[in-house]
Amino acid sequence: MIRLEHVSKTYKGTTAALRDLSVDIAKGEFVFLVGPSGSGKSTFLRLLTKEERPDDGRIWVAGKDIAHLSSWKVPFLRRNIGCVFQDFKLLPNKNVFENVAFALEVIGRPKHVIVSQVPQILDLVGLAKKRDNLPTELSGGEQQRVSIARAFVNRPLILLADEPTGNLDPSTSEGIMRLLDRINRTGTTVLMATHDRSIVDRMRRRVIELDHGQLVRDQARGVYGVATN
Amino acid sequence: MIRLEHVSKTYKGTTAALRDLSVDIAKGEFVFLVGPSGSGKSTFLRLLTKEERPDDGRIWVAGKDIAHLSSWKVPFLRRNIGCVFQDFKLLPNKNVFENVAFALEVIGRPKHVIVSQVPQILDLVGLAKKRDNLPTELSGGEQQRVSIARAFVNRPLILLADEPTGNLDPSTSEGIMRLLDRINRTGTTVLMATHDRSIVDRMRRRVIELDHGQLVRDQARGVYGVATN
Amino acid sequence: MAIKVDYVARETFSNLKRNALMTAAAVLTVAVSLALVGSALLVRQAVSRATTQWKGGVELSIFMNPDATADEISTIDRQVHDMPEVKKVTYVDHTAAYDEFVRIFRDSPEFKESIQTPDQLPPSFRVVPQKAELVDSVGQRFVNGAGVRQVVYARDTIKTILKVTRFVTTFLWIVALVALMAASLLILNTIQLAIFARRREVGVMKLVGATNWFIRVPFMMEGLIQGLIGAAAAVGLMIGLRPFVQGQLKHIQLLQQFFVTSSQVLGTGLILLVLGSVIGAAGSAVAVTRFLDV
Amino acid sequence: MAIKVDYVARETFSNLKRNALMTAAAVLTVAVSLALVGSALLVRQAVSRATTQWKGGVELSIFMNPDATADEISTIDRQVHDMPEVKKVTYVDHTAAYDEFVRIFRDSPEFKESIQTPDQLPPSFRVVPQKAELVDSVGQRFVNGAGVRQVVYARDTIKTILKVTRFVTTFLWIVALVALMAASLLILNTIQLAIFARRREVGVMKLVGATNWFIRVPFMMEGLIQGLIGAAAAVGLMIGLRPFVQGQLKHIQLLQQFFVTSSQVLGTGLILLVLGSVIGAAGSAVAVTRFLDV
Ligand SMILES: Nc1ncnc2c1ncn2[C@@H]1O[C@H](COP(=O)(O)OP(=O)(O)OP(=O)(O)O)[C@@H](O)[C@H]1O
Ligand SMILES: Nc1ncnc2c1ncn2[C@@H]1O[C@H](COP(=O)(O)OP(=O)(O)OP(=O)(O)O)[C@@H](O)[C@H]1O
Ligand SMILES: [Mg+2]
Ligand SMILES: [Mg+2]
Repeated sequence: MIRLEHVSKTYKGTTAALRDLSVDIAKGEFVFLVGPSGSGKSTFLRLLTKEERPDDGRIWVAGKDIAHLSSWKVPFLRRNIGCVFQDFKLLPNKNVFENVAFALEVIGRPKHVIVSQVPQILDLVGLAKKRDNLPTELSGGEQQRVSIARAFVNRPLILLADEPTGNLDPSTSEGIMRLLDRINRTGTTVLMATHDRSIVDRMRRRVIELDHGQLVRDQARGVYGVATN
Repeated sequence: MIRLEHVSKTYKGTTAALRDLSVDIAKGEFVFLVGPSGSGKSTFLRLLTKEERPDDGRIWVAGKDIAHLSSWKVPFLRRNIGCVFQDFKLLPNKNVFENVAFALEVIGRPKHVIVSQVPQILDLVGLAKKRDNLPTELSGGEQQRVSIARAFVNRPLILLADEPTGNLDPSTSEGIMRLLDRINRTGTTVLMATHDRSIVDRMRRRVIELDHGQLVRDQARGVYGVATN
Repeated sequence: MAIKVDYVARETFSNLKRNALMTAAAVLTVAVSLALVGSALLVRQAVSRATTQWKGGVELSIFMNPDATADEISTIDRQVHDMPEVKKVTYVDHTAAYDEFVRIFRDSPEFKESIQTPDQLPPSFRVVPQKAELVDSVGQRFVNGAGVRQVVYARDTIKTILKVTRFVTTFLWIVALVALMAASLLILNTIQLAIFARRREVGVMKLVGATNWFIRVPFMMEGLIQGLIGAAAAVGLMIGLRPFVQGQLKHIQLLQQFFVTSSQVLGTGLILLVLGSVIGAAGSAVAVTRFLDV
Repeated sequence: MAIKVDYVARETFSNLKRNALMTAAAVLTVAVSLALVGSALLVRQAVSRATTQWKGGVELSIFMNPDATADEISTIDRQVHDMPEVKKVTYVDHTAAYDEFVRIFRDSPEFKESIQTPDQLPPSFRVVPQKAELVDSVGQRFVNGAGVRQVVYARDTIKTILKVTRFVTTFLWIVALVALMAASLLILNTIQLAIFARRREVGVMKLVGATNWFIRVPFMMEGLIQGLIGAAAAVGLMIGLRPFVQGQLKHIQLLQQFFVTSSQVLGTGLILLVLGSVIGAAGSAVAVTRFLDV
């Protein structure tokens, strides 16, 4: 489903965000992406949606070589990928309902689908009561959950989640993880960058660890890390 | 140092963000503010800097009744309070160095102080190498650390930190917590909203728990919570 | 993929409402700029009307001999009337010529006294040609006519009027063009800034999988409506101010020809409306495209 | 608390550089708008110069009796020369009057022949008063002078010229004022939008403890510099285009008086520079204040 071959990425002014990274993720897998702050996790995810371009190496997503994807096809690539962004990236002028609905409107879903699916997913993330609030009128964790709802709502083939529980309390986090797990069981490939040791340790899924842009560990049924504290 | 008496706050369209909250925090205390997403933690902190006004009740900060503070004095109140915002609130047009330096410039510190102190604090949060990057050129955790550095740099009387470790890996988090602890030992009152169970449980400081805007627990040497998982 | 009409409509109107400041700014700029362009166009039309009138006033005089026979006079009369290039002919007989002489030299009695009887003055034909340019060719026909003493043209006047007219018209075309360019610049500028303030929004839309056109069309509709409202305001301003300006001009003899008809105002208004919507829509499309490359 | 100069300077210039698009937009708007205002002001000055010239050309004639004695003539001559209201006097003797008569009626031989010798025509004084308004009072002095036959004014001409002049001047004042208002609106508009795009930044500054003036001053400096550059561009445009326009006008006799001196251009330029900086600085201050309430 996702394959990276010798991918490197250097931002101007950075030593290197990713160095010679090769990873292969099969359809239906659930993968945790861990590593210290600034190790390249978000960059990895951004490469998969063509938000950034690699300096070197090749990337396949859903069977397509995205290095050679013409730019008008990029939106269609992105529709197969749900994305929970680390900084949420909500549309500031749209309320909660409209933000989630937007992901469906983009792919041309008819109105009755939107009207039935959006409230359902908002219920699932516990935001049914906030549907008319604008993003600025939400707490940090609520914004994060809107971002999660938007990524889920169109049942994408692949789900990329960048620290989706960073602003959530443990019990809400657990609810979200159960949801992610459920989605994964329906066949969606899930790739989640996280710092939450307890979640990773409890779920025991494949763990890919980055450090300074390099792959330092790729472990099936892994734990967060060997660091002590 | 901080006293709230029967404080209530309702945003339009919210049932209630804070309800009849009374809290007393002495000088030099270290307090964790916990509670589920949307329980009013950020609102609590925003009331202390006059970013929001309470609907009801009275608030004293550093001996001043801030309900009756004339608006031109608000900046001077804020200079006594370091703030780590949940959404970082970095100045998008300034690089890392300038963002941190800004907090010193605002209080009129001379240039040589800025030039000596800012690199020191950037070193402390591990961002010495990123001093010329703009906020958009940083990873989530790096942005969070800039926000922490800015809040620390002018040695405020009070430090408010809204989930300062939400985007940080456990070992960076621990570094930040050690820093907070050190600052607290020099006499600064620290109030930190967090979801990180392991940090709260390890530090064993005073814990104030909110739920739906109400004070449900105020415990000296407390733990994160009684919820199981 | 077809973009749904109800999506575009909803999106456009909620954006117009939510970005009230930017909408106001864009509408204001369009209104001010197009009012400028409109004024330039109208003044140009008024000038061209006035100069046509003035040119129409250009004439030539065919002076007969004071003792020309009635036959000679009627022959010339017939010939002049038969020419298609001639718009208007007036016959000035001895008495009329004397009356005019007296009137002209009312303030200069020393001249007046030099002519004692009407018969001393020659009768003449005042001929107004269809166009100022035809004066020469018309006059040429009669130079050697029987009983004709002399043909007199207002040559210098004609030349000056033609020159001034040509200059003023060119000048006003340039003013209108410059105004149009300035207006376009200002409008595009405003739209650019307004969309710049929303560049992150555009980026997010792209990341969620929206195609370029999906994003662009509501922005274009937004720009079109802003342009239309702005242009309408400009037209309203023009229509509202016309009676006032016209009223001022009425008091001045020289500038009485200087006016525009309602249909000219409406025509210009239509041009402004088209301009406003095209600049608004196209400008938004261009401006938003700058931020679509995510 | 005093705000440090080096902080303001650094802040201002880095903002100008970092917000290149907004800077460009503001500068452009200022330039276009002030060029408009400047043109209106210059045209106004040119018109007022031209009308002064035309008015200066307004004169009266004192006709003597054809048989006035040399003594009578020299008395009048002295009196006219002694009047402070008189700018210029020309004595037209019999011969000169005849020459002029011949010249005027070159195309109308029938009149020419009516006067046979120069002595038939009266000598006269052509008097140009200091101001068009003085024509009446000057003339009045000589109506009953010895040997004076008649005093002739160019009454209608004067009245028309005064009317037209008053109208054109008022009109151009209005145009300049409207242009100034439109320009101010557009400039404020642009600044407002540019600062709107940075409202979050302003909010963050406040939250970090910055006072209102600490935030406002760099924005004002920014606006001032944008206004100054924009105004300079407008002035440059005006100076650059002047030779061209002047060159065009030279070809037309009627409009030869229609020009502005370099010092007028410079004076207007100075006005524009002051206007640009004031609008820029004040506009920024006002615009930023809207977002200071955090
Ligand atoms: N646009 C950019 N320009 C320059 N450098 C960048 C940019 N984006 C990221 N970087 C740098 O690249 C490195 C990797 O960033 P990335 O966001 O991938 O880290 P991360 O693993 O997601 O970190 P975190 O856990 O803190 O979110 C960091 O050192 C960061 O400073
Ligand atoms: N500007 C606002 N307008 C309307 N409602 C708001 C606004 N800000 C916060 N709220 C609501 O007030 C409640 C408390 O918000 P607050 O940000 O204090 O929560 P929190 O405890 O910080 O949550 P989190 O842990 O998710 O950050 C939430 O229900 C939120 O939706
Ligand atoms: Mg990241
Ligand atoms: Mg919060």
